[in-house]
Amino acid sequence: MSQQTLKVMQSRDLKRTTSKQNIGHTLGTVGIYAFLLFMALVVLFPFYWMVISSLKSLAEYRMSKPTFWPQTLLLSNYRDAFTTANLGRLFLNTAYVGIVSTLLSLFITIITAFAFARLDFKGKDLLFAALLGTMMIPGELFTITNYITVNSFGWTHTFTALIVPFLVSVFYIYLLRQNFLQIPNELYLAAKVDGTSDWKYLWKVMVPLALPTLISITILKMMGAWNSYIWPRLVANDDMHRLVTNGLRNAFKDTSGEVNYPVQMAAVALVSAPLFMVFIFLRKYIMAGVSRSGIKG
Amino acid sequence: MKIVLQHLTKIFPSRNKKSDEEVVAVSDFDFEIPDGKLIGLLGPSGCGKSTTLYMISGLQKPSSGKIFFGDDDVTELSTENRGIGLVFQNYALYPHMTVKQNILFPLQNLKGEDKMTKEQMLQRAYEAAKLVQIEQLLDRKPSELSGGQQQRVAIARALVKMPRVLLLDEPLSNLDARLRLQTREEIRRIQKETGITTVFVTHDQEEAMSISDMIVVMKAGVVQQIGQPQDVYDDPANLFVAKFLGTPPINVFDGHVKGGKLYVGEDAVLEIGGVADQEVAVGIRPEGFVLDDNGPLVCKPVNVEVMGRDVSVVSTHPASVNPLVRSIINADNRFDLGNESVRYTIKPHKIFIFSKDNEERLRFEVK
Amino acid sequence: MKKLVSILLVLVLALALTPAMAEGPAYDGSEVTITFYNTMGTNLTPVLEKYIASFQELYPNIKVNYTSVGSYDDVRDQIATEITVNGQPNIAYCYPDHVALYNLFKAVRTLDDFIDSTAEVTRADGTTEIMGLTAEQKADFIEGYYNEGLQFGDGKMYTMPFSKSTEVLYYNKTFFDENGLQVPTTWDEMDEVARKIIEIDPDSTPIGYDSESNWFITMTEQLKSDYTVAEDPYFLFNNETNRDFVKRFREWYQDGLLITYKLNGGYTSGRFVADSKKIYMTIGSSAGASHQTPAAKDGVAPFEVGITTIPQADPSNPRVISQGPSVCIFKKANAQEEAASWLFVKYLTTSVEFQAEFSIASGYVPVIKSVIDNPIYAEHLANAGGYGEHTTALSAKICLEQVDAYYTSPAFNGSSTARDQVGELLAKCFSIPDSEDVDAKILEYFEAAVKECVYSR
Amino acid sequence: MVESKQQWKAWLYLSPAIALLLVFTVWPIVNTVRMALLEDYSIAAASGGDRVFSLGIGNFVKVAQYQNFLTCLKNTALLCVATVPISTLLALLVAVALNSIKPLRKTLQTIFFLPYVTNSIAIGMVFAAMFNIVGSVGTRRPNIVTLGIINNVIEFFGGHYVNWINTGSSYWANMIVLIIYIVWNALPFKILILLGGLQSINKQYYEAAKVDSTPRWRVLWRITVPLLSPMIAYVVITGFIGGFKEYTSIVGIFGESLGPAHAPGRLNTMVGFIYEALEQYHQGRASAAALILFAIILVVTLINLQVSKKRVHY
Repeated sequence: MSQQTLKVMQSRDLKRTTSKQNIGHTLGTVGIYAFLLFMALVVLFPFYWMVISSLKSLAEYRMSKPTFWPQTLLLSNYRDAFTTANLGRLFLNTAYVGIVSTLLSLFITIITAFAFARLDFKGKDLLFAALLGTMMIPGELFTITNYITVNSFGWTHTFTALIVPFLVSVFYIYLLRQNFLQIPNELYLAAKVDGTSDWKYLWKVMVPLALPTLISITILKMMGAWNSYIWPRLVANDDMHRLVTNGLRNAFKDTSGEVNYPVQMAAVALVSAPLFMVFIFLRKYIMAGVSRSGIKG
Repeated sequence: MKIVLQHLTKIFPSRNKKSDEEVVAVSDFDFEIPDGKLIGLLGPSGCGKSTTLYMISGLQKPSSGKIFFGDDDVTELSTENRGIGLVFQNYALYPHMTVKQNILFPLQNLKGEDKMTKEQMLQRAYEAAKLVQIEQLLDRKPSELSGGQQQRVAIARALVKMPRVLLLDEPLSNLDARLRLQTREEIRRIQKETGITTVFVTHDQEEAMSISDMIVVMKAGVVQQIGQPQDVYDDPANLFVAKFLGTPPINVFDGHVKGGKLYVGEDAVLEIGGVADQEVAVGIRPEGFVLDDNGPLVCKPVNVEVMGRDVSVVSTHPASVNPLVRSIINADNRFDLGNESVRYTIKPHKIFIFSKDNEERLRFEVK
Repeated sequence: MKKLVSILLVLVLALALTPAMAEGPAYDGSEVTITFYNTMGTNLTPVLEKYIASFQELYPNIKVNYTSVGSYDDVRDQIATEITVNGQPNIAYCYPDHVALYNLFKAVRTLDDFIDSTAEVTRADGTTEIMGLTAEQKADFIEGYYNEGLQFGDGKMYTMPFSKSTEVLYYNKTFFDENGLQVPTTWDEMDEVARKIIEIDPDSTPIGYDSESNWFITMTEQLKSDYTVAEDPYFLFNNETNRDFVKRFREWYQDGLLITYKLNGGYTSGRFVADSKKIYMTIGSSAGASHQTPAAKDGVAPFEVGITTIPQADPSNPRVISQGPSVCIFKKANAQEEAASWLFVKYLTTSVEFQAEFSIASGYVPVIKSVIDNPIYAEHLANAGGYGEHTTALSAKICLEQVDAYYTSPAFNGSSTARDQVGELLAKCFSIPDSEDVDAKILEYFEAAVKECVYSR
Repeated sequence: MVESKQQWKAWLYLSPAIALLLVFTVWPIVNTVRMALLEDYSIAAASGGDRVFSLGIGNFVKVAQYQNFLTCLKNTALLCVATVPISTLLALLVAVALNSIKPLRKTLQTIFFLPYVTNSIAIGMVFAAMFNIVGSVGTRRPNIVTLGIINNVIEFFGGHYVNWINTGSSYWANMIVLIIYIVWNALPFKILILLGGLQSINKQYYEAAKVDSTPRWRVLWRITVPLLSPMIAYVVITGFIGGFKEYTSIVGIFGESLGPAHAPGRLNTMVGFIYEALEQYHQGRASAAALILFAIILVVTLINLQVSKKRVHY
């Protein structure tokens, strides 16, 4: 550092700098909060809309000028939602499919991502590129072929048909692979020295370290079970296996056969509530993250 | 457990796909590490010392050559089965596990007859922790530890399964100066206590010299010299080794041998025999200078650094390869900076000459 | 003995003649399970369940399952997929366009041989019925609805009407009465009334029309101009008559007399029942009467709803669209399933009680005339009025008054595209601004629409 | 790197995924190619029995001949190019901001999770309520019932209302609304991913930056973004793939007519075309269009991967 700069730094009025710094910091913080609150509002609006819609009467819902606060709070929508649709059964079915498919899917995603992130084998890059390639074809095109396949396996009207075809998600494999790649190589080497097999290293080290990502995947996968519509309707639209969205779409109709959205929204809010609780609970795991300071440098 | 390296060679394929150039990381390393010794692998970064260590650990497979632990050929044995301990440069502690879990981890992986009960494991883990004096930290996460503490945890983890061989990869590089001093003593102590054959890699010659039973100096994949630290220091095989060992470093001058005399620049410093007339590089250890008003080597003083017991005189010399010449003299010698010049005689065993062609040592007789 | 011989002879003859008469298989009492896809919500399924139960009292060996499959389009997509593995249901709600699609798969069972069958089947209670329709039953169907099953180009019967609706004109009766306005019966009268309304209430848009597609197709029927035919060249709607009426109604839109669903950006019913920016006349489905009825405020309805038939081009040749689900029966390897399905369809479509109850619950109208004499239904209709829940009955009543006016248009591969296209076309032409060459633009849009239809085939 | 000769081990790990993919992804793709190459293929006609389809590229020709084919391509590309950077940037800013605050942090995090439990129908409905003008605009005698919230806000600040999505609206107004909608839809997922990624960045880097008195924005660009680059690469690449498959959002705003009433089909995309073809049971045509789309996405993704290889720091 030249003499000149040293002098400049020394001659700074630290007191003034402190107050300036405080102002700058406060402004920055205010800016950050303003931005976050605005974005929160933007993101929250549909949720708000879902809730208030669930409290409107059908007539109010159909009004030309949308109301931002229901003219009359119609709690009876919730009662109707609960009594008309067989919500308990729908919920259990969905929870079963959601949980089983999430667990299996996590397992497959983990071992596949591990192979791509950590193991060396011939044609790895090519295979990975091919995998990415499969994401690029619109899935709607697969529906009929897969339907025929599932049918030939005799899986129609089973939970299997709802779970198995969607166990592999290239989307999630790719996500987890990215995460695995960020785990320092030394940990793997250390585990080797410590006499660990690849398998054990995967479950004892990589999986705990990738927990935030795995929880993100869990959330997305669970929500998938909650929102899926076309495929479940096709393969298992019977009372024993029907999932929430299908059940709700069918249940609430007005006389002319149109969907009674307010009641449907109430039902959606009802079945989403437990899911929301689970997410709130998982949130801290995503946010906690795992500090990487076991690794220096 | 002695470790034998036979013609160990490691060649990495070129990273650049377009060129076929290969990188020879380690070339024909032949060495027997005696049982129970502490060996320092020394060299600048990229010299192949870490690669050698990794080959001993099994994390990298040699391109050719063999490795023996005792009489067993372990070349093809995978890391998990070699029974070694390795301390990584950045410690590689599992960030999601507590100190205790980290230390227990290798024990939990033992198989067959080595398998231990939970109590045994805890006992062993506690002993290992005690050995490195971290027994009060067992329930912390690595992120809650200081660098030195993390380092000890890493050593404890490496030691806990009583490895046949302990390998340390730049174990001190992430520590501050005081801790480094303290820790290297600790490593020495632990090694002596356990008697485990230990190989450690460092680029810091002082570190290597201070605790090793033997050092191996490497450059660009080729072993330059092997020996006890003092022997290597006193009798370097080539200019590289001479330059690499010693603080302050050796002073190198352009010189020549002519008619039985060794010239440093134009100053004839020594009468020698056994070397033909030729241009040479002359290395003089800083402690090889003796103040002498009639000495043959004439330098221009620049600065005097008082180091307590010793005094370091910084001067210039027209033939010096580096800008400054540094000598260390006893503090009893009063030296006045006001002088135009400073004159030295040289201790003959502190002066080395090297061929200009290949930088190999040229041995001479003092006449 | 002689008697016996002659009976035997008749029987043998009858048996020998059966194939020649192409009678459908008779149900022989064997155990079968049939499935019925529909779109019924939970307001309707109890009615269906009740009549499934009573049907099964007659035929205990026929097990009827039903599945509620989302919307009409969902039913179509579901079945079209299932057909590929022969997994289609036995019976399904259908619109003519859907049947046209199933016909590509050759999957729909034609009903003529069942309808004409005179084979007797015995019910559990010991009574008998013939497989087919009796002459009375046949005659009881509202003709326009019944003929919908015949519009697939080959004169064969593919569907049975199940539950129907049409378009009606809802008007603000209070407003009309207060201002002494005449309810229009023709488009010319509507033009006149609308211009009067806009002078009375300049803030209003007098006319609303919910379905652009229906309007276009109905106009071609009323004007007897070409729309589509079930054979090459299929799409005939680009003609001068059609372009002319589109141009005329464009004027209405530009003058602020008219709004449609697409152009309005929302349900026209929302404005019909609103307090400001009102619509005074709106044409929509007869099944949607509840949406066209304003909610009472403090126990007082803001206005009385009037319902009447839609305006006509030629009052002597009234034409209104026939909407609402029909049912079709799918081919199955087991002929007994087909026979049982037919029996069930026949049961639902000819049962006065079912038709009455279902119509009251759904707001649709029954497909057989005799329902009107059913005491429950008669009571329902007697309740017809312009306020609150009574409007549903009123609209049903209006529907039933125009049973002769129903038309259906041909269904074929591409007919659903044509329907979508003409709807879009109408809105597109209406919104051509005055600054452009209106005639040229209309022609251009018509041509593009035909091109799109041809491409879709 | 450990050089493992145990290739079979890798394949063992991969086997469940590969087996399932072969059945439920690869086979349908093969079938797609087959259908695309059979002239005028339709599942309906095929299962009807007697039709035999000859091999050929007629389906591709037919796709290219579609009068609005170029419109579909243009819309698809435009939406992709516009929405991916915007949504990624916004998500990044939100994630970073969320990571940098203390009070309200938990509450805000929870709020950013709510979209996951919001039904998709609700999201569509909100948009209609926000941008939709009810009534007639642009006629001789306009009669507006409501301008929608956004326009109300614009007028509140003294601006002139914009016809966003209704009859007479301009293409660019439509596009802006679509972009906002798509970005909005994509945000929660991206925030989640990036927030997760941020957790794995060592706090020391930030401390170091603070010591060096690095301004916030430079910390963002020089430290956060590079360290987060694997996750950013992920959201960008998957964002592009998703963007090319955009369709449902257009239906969500404009309905099945895929455009304002005066210009239906104006906002159609490649996948919209595929949907239409499927609906009309032209599986051959739909397959051909899907393969064309596939080729386009493949090229873009390869470019993306190439770029990210240079830019991504693991």
